[in-house]
Formats: sequence, C-alpha cells, structure tokens
Amino acid sequence: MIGQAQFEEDPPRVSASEIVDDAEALLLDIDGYEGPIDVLLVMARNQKVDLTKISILQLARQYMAFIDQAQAMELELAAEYLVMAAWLAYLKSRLLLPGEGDEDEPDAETMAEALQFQLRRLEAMQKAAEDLFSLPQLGQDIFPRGAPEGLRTATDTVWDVSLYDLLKAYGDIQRRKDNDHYELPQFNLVSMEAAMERMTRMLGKLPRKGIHSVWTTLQSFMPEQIKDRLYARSSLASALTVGLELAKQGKVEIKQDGLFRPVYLRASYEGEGKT
Amino acid sequence: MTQVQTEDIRVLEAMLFASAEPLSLTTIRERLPANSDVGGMLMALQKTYDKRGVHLVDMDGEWAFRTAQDLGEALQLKKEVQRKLSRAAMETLAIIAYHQPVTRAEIENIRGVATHKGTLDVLMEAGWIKPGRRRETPGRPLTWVTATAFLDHFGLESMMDLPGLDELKASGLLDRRPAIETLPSTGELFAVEDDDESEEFLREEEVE
Amino acid sequence: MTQVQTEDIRVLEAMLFASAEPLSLTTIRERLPANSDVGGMLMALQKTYDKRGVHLVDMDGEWAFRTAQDLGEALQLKKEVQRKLSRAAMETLAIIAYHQPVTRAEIENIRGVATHKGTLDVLMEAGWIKPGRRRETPGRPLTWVTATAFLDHFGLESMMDLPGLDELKASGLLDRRPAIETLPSTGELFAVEDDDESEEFLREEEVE
Repeated sequence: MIGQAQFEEDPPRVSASEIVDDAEALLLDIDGYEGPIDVLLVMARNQKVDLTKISILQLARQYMAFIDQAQAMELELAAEYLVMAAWLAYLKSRLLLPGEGDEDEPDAETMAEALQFQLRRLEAMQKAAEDLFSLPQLGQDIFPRGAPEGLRTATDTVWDVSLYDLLKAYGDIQRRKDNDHYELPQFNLVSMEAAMERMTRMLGKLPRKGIHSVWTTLQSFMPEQIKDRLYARSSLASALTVGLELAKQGKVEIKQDGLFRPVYLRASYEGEGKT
Repeated sequence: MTQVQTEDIRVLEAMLFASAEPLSLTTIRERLPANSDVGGMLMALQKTYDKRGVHLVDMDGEWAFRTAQDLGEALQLKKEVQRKLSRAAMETLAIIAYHQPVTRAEIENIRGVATHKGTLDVLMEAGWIKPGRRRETPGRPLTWVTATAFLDHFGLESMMDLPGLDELKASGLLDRRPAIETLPSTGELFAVEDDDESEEFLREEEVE
Repeated sequence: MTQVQTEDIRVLEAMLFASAEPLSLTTIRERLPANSDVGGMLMALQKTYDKRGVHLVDMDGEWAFRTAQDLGEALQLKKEVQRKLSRAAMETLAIIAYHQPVTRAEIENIRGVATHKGTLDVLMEAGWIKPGRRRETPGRPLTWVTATAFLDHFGLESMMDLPGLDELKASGLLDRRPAIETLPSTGELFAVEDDDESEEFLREEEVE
C-alpha cells in the first residue's frame, strides 16, 4: 500500500542537475535496458528506498528528464518509452492537481499503485531469473549418463499378404502368358459405311419444305428395336458422325436447342440446283 | 519383494541408465510386463539410490538418473559450454516458469516491452518451454508453459520447487493481469501476432 | 567403511556414471583425494552393482558402468510393422509355390522378367522360401522351395491344399477377359441381360 505522504510534493531529494546527470548516464546504457519499466526500476533503485516507499512523483520527474535528454540527444527510443512518458505525465498531473479530471478516469492513487505493482512484479521476476540461474544446472553441476547406450527398438515385420494375393499373382502370370496369343473377339458394331448408306437413303425419303426437308431427330435415323447396348451406342455414334460429315458437305443442316437436347437434322437441297 | 519384481526392477534400472533423456511412465510401461507396478518400482529404485552418488530423479512424471546435486564441484568433469542467454530470455523464462500458463501478451505486459521473436525461439530450442493450451479469451491466444527439460536442467522435481515460489505467491506478485499499459495498442496488436506465431508453430508440427 | 570413504565412493560412482569414456585408474586417482584406495573402492562399487541391472565393468583397467548384458533382450522394445509385398516378390513366391523346386532361371522364364536378388532375399527373410537341392543339370543351379512359415502364413495344412490350376480357372482368377471389358466405364455396355434394361438405355438416349 502506498501512503498518502508519497503523493505530496516531496522536497527534492536530488537536485535538478543530478536528475539530468542521472538521465544522461542511463541513456548512455540504453541498450542495456529491457524497456521503460526496467529503466524506471533502475531509477527507483537509485532512490535507495524500498519499492513500496518509492516516491512516484520523483520517479515520474526523473523519467521525463530521461526522455527530454534522449530527445535532446536525438536518440530514437522505442514507442513503448514514449507511451510510458505520456502515461507518467498524466499521472504527474493527477498527483499534482488532485480532484481535476473525469470521474471515470482512474484516480492518482490507483495509477500510482499500478505502477508500483508493475515495478515490484518486474523486480520479482528479475530476481527469480537470477535465482533460477544460480541453481545447479545440468551440464554444469548435475550430469546425465555420459555414455548412454540408448533404448533400442526391434521391429518385427508383419507381412500384409493374403492367400488371395498369392493366387491372384499366379493368375496374373498365367494370364500374361496367355495374352501372347490372344484373339480379339468379334463385336457387333454399326460401321460408318452402313450408317452413311442408311442415313442417305432415309434423308431422301423425308417430306420436303422448299429447299429443305422437315427437321427430324437424329434418333429417328437409327434402326429400331435395338437390344444390344453396344450396338445401340455405336449406331448413335455413327449416325452423328455421318450427320456431321454430311453437314460439312452441305447436304444437311444440324441444330440442337441446348445441351443434352435432341439433335435435329434436315436435308438441304440448296446446292442441288447449281450442280 | 518377489523374484519377478526384482528382475523387473533390474530391467527398469538398466532402462533408465541406458537412456540419455528422462523417460515417461508410458515409455517405461511399454518395456515392462503388463500390469507391472511401475510407480512402486520407481519409488523403490529411487530409495535405493537415495544416498548414492547418482540419484533417480522424478521430474513431474518423467524419470532419469542424474549425478547427485551436491557433487558438482567434486566431480571435476568437463562442463558443457553454455550459450549465454540474453537478459530478455532469462527474464522471459522466469516469467513463464512462475506465471505459467502465460500468453505472450501477458509476458510483454509484465516486462513492459515487446518480445523479440528470437526470445521464445531460443527458449523453445533449448527445450525449456513449449506451447500450452490456448486461452479461452477473445483471439484464443496461445499460452506458454515449461517443458520437462526445464526441470531437468535446473534439477527441479516439479514446478513447486521453484526458488521463492511461496513468497511470490503470498506477495501477490504472480498476478498476470496488466497493471499499466505501456505497450502501444497492446491488446489487438499482440493478440494478432500471437496467432500468427502459433499458426506457424502448428505448421511446423504438421511437417514433422 | 569410513564416512570419508563412503563420500569418496559417491564421487567415484557419479564420476563413472557421467563420464563419456571408460576411466583409467590414473584418471580416477587424479580426481579423488590423495592416497585414496581407488582399487578397493572400485571393487566395493562393483560388488554393490553385482546383481543389479547395471554393472560396473573393468575393461582392461578402464572402468565404466554398462547395462547388464543379460538384459539386452528385455530392454528392446518390440514393435510390429505392417508391410506389403512388392508385385515382383508376390509373383516370385507364387511361382515357387506352384513350381517348386524351381531355379531362378526358371522363375525368370515364367515371369518373363529378370529377378532382382533382393526379391528372393525378402522372401527368404520372411521365412517363406528356402534353397532346395541343386538341380543335376549343367551348372548345378540352386532350386527354391517353400518353407514351413509359408504354410503358416497362408493358413494351409499342406502344399496339397494350394488350389490347382483348374480350380483357379473356375474361380475366375485365370479368366481371359478382353481388355475392352476391363475398362470400368464401358462395362455396363455389355451387361444387357433383359429387355427392360435396354429400353431404359434407349430412353436415356432419347433424352439426350
């Protein structure tokens, strides 16, 4: 807890010139500090009193002098140093002019306590680090086994192979041998020639409208009652190919309203008059 | 003690001697008959070595033989060349040890300064710290905790043995809450960075 | 044993434990108080560890702790690893099973490709094949036959249980299916079994 006494304007224990010297000395070693709290901690230690009895106001003054000095020396300080300066300037004003400011704002005492806690906590952690590293350490005072044999792991291989795999492998060999004299089976397919012959014949029979025949679905050009799927598919493929070939020759026109819509053909007699 | 158990203790002893690293109970159990009273055997073995030059050390559930702490001087062994830790790294380690689990933002708040990326890396590389659970607060920041190698290095049996822990607890100085905000826009800025870092860490994990 | 000696033995024990190299009597003497009975202490320490899982071993005047030799087996962790056999090994094994005793040249002849040395090694290591008699032909080539583990692994009572060629054919394993049939996307084209199905097919076509 911080007594009321510390918030009052203490008679300066150190002169202004001493503060500036102190700030300069601190700045010369700026790389040796770990941030603004660390700098404040060093300043607080220089007051040579218990942290719980530290004069926050004097600390704030010293810190401001430190920042002023840094700016005079055109040193670039990290942002957190400036944030701390702003915070301390605010705290200082609250300490000097109590009662002013918002009700919502934390009062000076709370702020001073927070700073004091922050300093004490960091000091505690710095001491903890020291204590930690003065413990006996592995490789310095405590030693592990110098020649560890290590723990070995023996791996047992379990083969993931079934009788089926074995028989299948044998089957594969036999099949490969048989494939040396393999004959292709006969497939019942609609040849391009047959499709061309059929389509030409059917186009000629379509009713005429002017220089064209009526539109007719591609499906209509295929033989009816096909039972064999392969035959059906090859028939469709051949019919479409023949249709495209005839269109290229200008003998038919092809249209389709959209994707997956029926394909229509009609015979075109435009060229006939000329030939 | 039964004949069987004596034999198992021999195996346990040899196992711990042969390993350079502390062994977890799981690792030990794998190599002993099922249903062995591993805990009981470890205690028995520890007692056997109690007054010897070599001790069986329990580090929070991981066990290893180590030379007795009081013999450091007498041994006159070649000491390992230690990498000198920066003050920042030492302080950060102390904060993680005493305040764990602790987020990077909290460490920065306690120290009042931003943490260099290298600081946590160095500590993690030494095997002294590891990421803990994410804090269930906005941004789900990663926390840091000490690892077994930390106890091993400083000859501690558990975190309870940290020097001055009780006094620190009693004085209330192990409060992690930010006292004053000395870091520019601490909250968001560092929460975001924390996330990046942990994601990076997870990526590394996946690669492994 | 005097108090002093007990303390020296502790140091000796820790020293031997922590040293990376076996220690000679000279080295040990340098690190212990002058006039210590190093020999006596070593003997005492060796006796202490006599029946333990760790022994103090005298290696030609150099001393070191070593895990007891009889525990080698017990210390090893056995892990099972599942492995698949390569196609080449699979086929080679099948040929040896069906054609044994069979020479390597014959195996290659049947498979139509050269056999890597490693292939037979893998099969021999698995315990499935072993060398049989030499064939009494020019060059006296070695033959290969199946070993006991082969029957075990594949759950066969005897080699007579291996399905014959006829049975393989009957089970479809030797089917001579044309290549076009094995293309999965065209398979359905051949599956015309009833009229309904083909009509459906045509309806689908009409939709197109």
